[in-house]
Amino acid sequence: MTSPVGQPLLEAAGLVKRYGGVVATDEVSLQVQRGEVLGIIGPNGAGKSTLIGLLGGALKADAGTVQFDGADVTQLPAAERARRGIGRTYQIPRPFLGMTVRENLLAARYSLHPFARKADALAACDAVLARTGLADAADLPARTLPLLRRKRLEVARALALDPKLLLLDEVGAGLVDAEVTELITLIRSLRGQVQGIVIIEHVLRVVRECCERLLVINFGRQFAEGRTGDVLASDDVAAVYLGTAGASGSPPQREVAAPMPVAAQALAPALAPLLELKGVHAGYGQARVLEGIDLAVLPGQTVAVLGTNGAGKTTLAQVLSGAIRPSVGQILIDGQAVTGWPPHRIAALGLAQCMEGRRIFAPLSVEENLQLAARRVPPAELAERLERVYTLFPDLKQRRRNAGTSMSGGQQQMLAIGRALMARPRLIVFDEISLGLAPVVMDRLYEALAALKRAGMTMLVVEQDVERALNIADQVHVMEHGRIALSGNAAAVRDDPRLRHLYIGKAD
Amino acid sequence: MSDYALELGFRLLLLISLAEAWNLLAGYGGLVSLGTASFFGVGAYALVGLANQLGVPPALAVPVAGLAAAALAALMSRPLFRLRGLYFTVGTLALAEALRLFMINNTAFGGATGLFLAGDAPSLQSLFLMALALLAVTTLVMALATRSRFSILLRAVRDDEDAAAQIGVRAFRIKLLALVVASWLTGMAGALQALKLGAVEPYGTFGVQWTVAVLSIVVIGGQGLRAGPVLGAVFLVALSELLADWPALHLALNGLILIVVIRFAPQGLAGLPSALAQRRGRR
Amino acid sequence: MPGLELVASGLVGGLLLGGMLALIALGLSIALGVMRLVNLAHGELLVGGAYLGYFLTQATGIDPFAGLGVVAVAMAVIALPLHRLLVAPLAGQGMEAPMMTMFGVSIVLQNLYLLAFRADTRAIDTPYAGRPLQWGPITVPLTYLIGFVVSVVAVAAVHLLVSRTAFGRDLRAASADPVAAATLGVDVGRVHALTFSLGAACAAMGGVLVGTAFSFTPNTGATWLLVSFAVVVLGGIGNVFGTLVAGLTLGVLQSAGALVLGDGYRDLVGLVLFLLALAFRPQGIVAATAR
Amino acid sequence: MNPSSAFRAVAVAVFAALAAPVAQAQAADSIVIGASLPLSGPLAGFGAYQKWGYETAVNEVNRAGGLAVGGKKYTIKLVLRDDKTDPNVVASNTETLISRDGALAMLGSCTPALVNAGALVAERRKVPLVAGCDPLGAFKSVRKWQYAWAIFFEEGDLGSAPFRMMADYGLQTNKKIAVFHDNGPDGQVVGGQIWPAEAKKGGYTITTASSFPVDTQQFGAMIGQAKGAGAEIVLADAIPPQAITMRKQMAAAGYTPKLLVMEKGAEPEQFAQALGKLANGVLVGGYWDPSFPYPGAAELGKRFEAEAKQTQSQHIADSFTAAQVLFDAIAAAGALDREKINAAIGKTDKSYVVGPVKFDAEHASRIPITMVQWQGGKAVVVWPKERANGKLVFPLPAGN
Repeated sequence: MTSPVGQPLLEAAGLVKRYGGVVATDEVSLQVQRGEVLGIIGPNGAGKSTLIGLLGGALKADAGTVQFDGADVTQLPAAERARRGIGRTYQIPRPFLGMTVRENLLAARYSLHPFARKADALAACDAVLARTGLADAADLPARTLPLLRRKRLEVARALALDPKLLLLDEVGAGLVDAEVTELITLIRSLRGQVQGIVIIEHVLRVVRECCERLLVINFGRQFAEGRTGDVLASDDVAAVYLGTAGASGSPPQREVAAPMPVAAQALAPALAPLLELKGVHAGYGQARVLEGIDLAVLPGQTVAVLGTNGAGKTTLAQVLSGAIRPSVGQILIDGQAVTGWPPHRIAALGLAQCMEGRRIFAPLSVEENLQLAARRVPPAELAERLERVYTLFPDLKQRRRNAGTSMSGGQQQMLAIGRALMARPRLIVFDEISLGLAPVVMDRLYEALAALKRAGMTMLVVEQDVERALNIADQVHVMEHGRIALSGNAAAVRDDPRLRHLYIGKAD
Repeated sequence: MSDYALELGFRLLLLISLAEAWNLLAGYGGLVSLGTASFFGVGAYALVGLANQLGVPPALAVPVAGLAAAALAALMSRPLFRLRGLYFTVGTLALAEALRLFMINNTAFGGATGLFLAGDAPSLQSLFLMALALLAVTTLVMALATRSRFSILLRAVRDDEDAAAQIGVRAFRIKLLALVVASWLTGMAGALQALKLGAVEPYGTFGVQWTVAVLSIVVIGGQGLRAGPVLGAVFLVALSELLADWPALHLALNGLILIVVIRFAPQGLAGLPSALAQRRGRR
Repeated sequence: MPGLELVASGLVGGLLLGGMLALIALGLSIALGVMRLVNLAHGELLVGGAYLGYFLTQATGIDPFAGLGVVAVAMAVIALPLHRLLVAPLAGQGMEAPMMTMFGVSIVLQNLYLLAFRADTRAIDTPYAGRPLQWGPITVPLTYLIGFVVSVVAVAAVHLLVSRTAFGRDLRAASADPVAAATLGVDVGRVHALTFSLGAACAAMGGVLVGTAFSFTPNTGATWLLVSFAVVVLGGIGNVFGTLVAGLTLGVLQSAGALVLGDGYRDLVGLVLFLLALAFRPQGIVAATAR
Repeated sequence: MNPSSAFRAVAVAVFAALAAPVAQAQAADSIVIGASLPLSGPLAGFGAYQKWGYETAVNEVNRAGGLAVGGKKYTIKLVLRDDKTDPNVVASNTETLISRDGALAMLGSCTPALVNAGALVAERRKVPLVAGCDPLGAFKSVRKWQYAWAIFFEEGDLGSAPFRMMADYGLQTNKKIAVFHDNGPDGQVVGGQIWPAEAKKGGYTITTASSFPVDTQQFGAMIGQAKGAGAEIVLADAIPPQAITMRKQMAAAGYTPKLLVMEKGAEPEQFAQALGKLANGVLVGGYWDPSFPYPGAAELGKRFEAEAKQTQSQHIADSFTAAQVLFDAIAAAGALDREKINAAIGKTDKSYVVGPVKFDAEHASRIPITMVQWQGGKAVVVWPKERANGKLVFPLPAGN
């Protein structure tokens, strides 16, 4: 596409950011020409989000300069950069929870034009809401929006600034293909009014279909840069980022070293379900999320729960953990009703959780995070369990003394899984463990799950990524709007047209 | 109206205004402050100064004295706003305490003896009317602050300061404005009280009891609810009046009732009707 | 300008006092860090400890410092139902409600003390209450030194408890992310209850120190509460080790201020320094990494 | 129902409830006397003594069939309110007592801050108020009083007493003085102005003078300085908690002056109880003792100790007297007329439990000062000679 001559819209030179000893961003330089869409890719923990922070002004660079629209903005705080036209979204959405969706946008308008006519401001906001597909939610409190819509709100809020430059941080993460397509159309349509866009993305389709140029970051350093096609084609890029299997559909099932220990009786599948839900309704305050869920997990079985964002998968997981009390219905473990029990008592029954968003304890070291989950266990046994987890995830052993949150996203996810195992549970609930991870990392995690399955562990896998879930599950439930829309064994569900209808096309 | 009613009315109006000002900071700005006493005290001292040194008439002296408190707020804003959440709360408490100790030790403002209003204090009648005016101003300010576009910016900062900055909100200025306005109101309340007492001294005007009164009012009345401060103030004044006739138990009962109300009316008195309605709904 | 002897004694005295401040503030700090509870009744718990110590020594005639353990345990036991009845039910209702409840508690306690023991000023009497400790140019009250040792030991013990034991692990996890901790099997309610009574026990021990080194009345609590706040914030909320450092620092700084400006400015100096420290080091002088 | 209407309902109800008493105030043949007292808070100790003093005076009158005013007998109804040691509350209490309970006249609270706060209200409402427990200097400094009256000692007398005593007994010291005083109103006057002035007159040198707020608990620095300067005379003015701590820390610093005066703080018995041996030899200015040759003095002391089961304090005398003065004035006025009563108070000239009472042009009546010394847990009057009931211990015993 034709980019007008003159100096670039954004030019960053030699950006450096250190956290204590760790160098998160190391001598990164980049340019965004007017009318250009630049993609930034790289494995988790490569320092992509840090870079966005440096460009948006949320973080102060230790060295380097940022030129925007012909002016040096290196010293300017976030607010001032925003006023000059840099709009930024957060990877984990941060809407103003106490305000309505429209007010979220109005905040941007009014901060920019305090004395604009109210009618104009409202008009501008509603226009943005319309094109981001939030028009119907304009007057809802942001608190009530599910994750997907919050991500949209992020984009909408940034657009309300009518920025010259838009920084999009993982807006595609966790979307199903249908939604990804929408997103791509949205981003493309933005080119008209935004002079430049920087996209950080794992969903390769977005990158491939939106960006002219790509910048690859690894360990905070510039690894490669060039036209999208060339970069994606290059083998060393594939090596660091995609892994060998990432691009092609389903990951292979490589044999992993140590088979996991499992509470004995789980090995011989009995008929009595280990976990059973009967007509469970639940929600937050007034918002109903689960509308009558029936589901059973037999010992040794692996059950997958699929569904688009906002279908209620995570709420289901929280109900199982006891974090949310069902308003109606029953939860039974070994036929015993545990409805309304506090979380720690449910955990004591051998139901472990690998929570969405990892929930690693920052004040605790990696090892302490693991030890925490093993309740009242004699030292010898504790050491043995630790060893088992370390053999499954050697990365953790190296970093056992580090703070849990100091590791990369993938490693933190490993820690979360390991932590669930430490309880020597009879059933583990895996909630969205692949969310926002690079394909290579996902592969490793799912290999670990596969190993567990072979060892006879009972698992309930709540997943976004259909392929991976179908590959591992015996029994599959697909949720839609708080109900189970479709159930059956993996094979049956895979071929079921209704699934196709839910997820158009395959994950890339 | 009997003098007694006027006396009670004055106290009510004063406390309501204080609670509203606090609510502006905490409810809409997310700035939970324990520093009410410091701005109240500065207002009180400023009034005495204005009246004694410059002979400013009360009606004018009160708003001007309020400005002194506002100035203090502006002065302290830099260090205070570096603090977030709990740290801000404790910081404001420390500020109030530091000011009190300063006023006690510094003889320039009469030390612990304090200062006395030269002229006679105005009649209870006119004091009441002034308090009424103060409440009117407060209500007006609150209406502006809660319905205007300013409130949108303020709430944005409250909900997520960083995210607000990312969309161009100059958080510092917004918070500053809120703090200054709230302090102005608080300062005027202090000035009125000084006018009524005809005397100011550190323990009485900079004492933590004012901060505590405001907090109790808001918690008892119900936070973030329009009618909250009013109900809370009425409750508190009524309580202290009705219990005052058993001086021995007075405070202990006061504390006990405080505990009970907080325990069984979590949304405060103003939230009680809806809370009950909900409970009925559940059955 | 005061002479060397005076300065030395002043600063050493301040250091020793600082140690006691650390213990006095510790309870407030952990309650704040772990359960986000602004315990406005902290001062009254402290005074309660002082009364316990007072009557214990009166009744048994044993040395107050020997009785510390008894007082601590007693207060810990008293605190448990207090938490169960008043604090626990308010979980998840924001900061103000529990804070005001504890304020209510402080009023009630103050007046109960008043009704039970009258407004009299009391001090826990020990044969060595007035004995000076000579060491070269330095003269400090013996009680200061004992108090200092006791405090440092107590704070160190709590530090180990938090950083080395399983309970400490649960405690830190619960303070970082209660929901996740519960899901992993931590009984958060129990952790909070124990934290609260641990804090109360520390306050009570501090009270005995205050009662021995100084004096107390039913209303003494407020003064110590405010000092404690300064220490807590300087040390970083919920940071045990930091609390100790902050206590020592504040103690020395206060004495320094007192030497230059006079005792009247002791507390003022402390608070002003504290405000400055806040302004430039919002997370406390000791980085939160030490937690 | 919507919040605002809910509020109105509550408000109306409350005002109804509160307004009720106004009606029945000032019932037929009883006189309402109001008093705001520090029954809780830092000064609760004083409040308790005053409460007893006021109530005893009232009971005496009522037991005698009431107060005869203009040939008619009235029973006296004393309405007390707790002011939490907060001047703001004193003011509103006074306002309420006058307007709601229809108090004919008021009795004062304790300490300048509280008494003055109430007096200013009484002044505005033109209601006579008689107070003890407010040092006259501080009382006079507020304004030219019209309706407020004070019966207490003069800071000047208190301040000069130690010097006069030293002169009378010719005590041998190096004439070096250290002054510690709190910066409360009376502390400022006594420690900040009078002592320095008196020292100058008597040819003493003040080596160190330090002031502190009433909530400090550490005096290391000032004690160190005094010791360093070798002052043999220590004059301190502090409230009991501080005086006790200060005495401990002096001993702990190995500092034993020859003469130690601790105004305010050393006065109540708790001082001696808390300090044990350390209290011995500590001097404090006093203005009353049951042993004094005034009508009813001995009885009052005994009565208190019998009823309150604790040792008497001189505060029972001035509060008791304040009440009696007021009642006599009401009787003398011959009508329940505040102006007349106020005038009658001004004419008071009679000897009461606390000594002769006669108000000067500034509405103040002086009580002479004596020096009291703690000896083996007993407060002994050691000066002036003609009043002394024991011998002065000099120099100050080491204590440990």
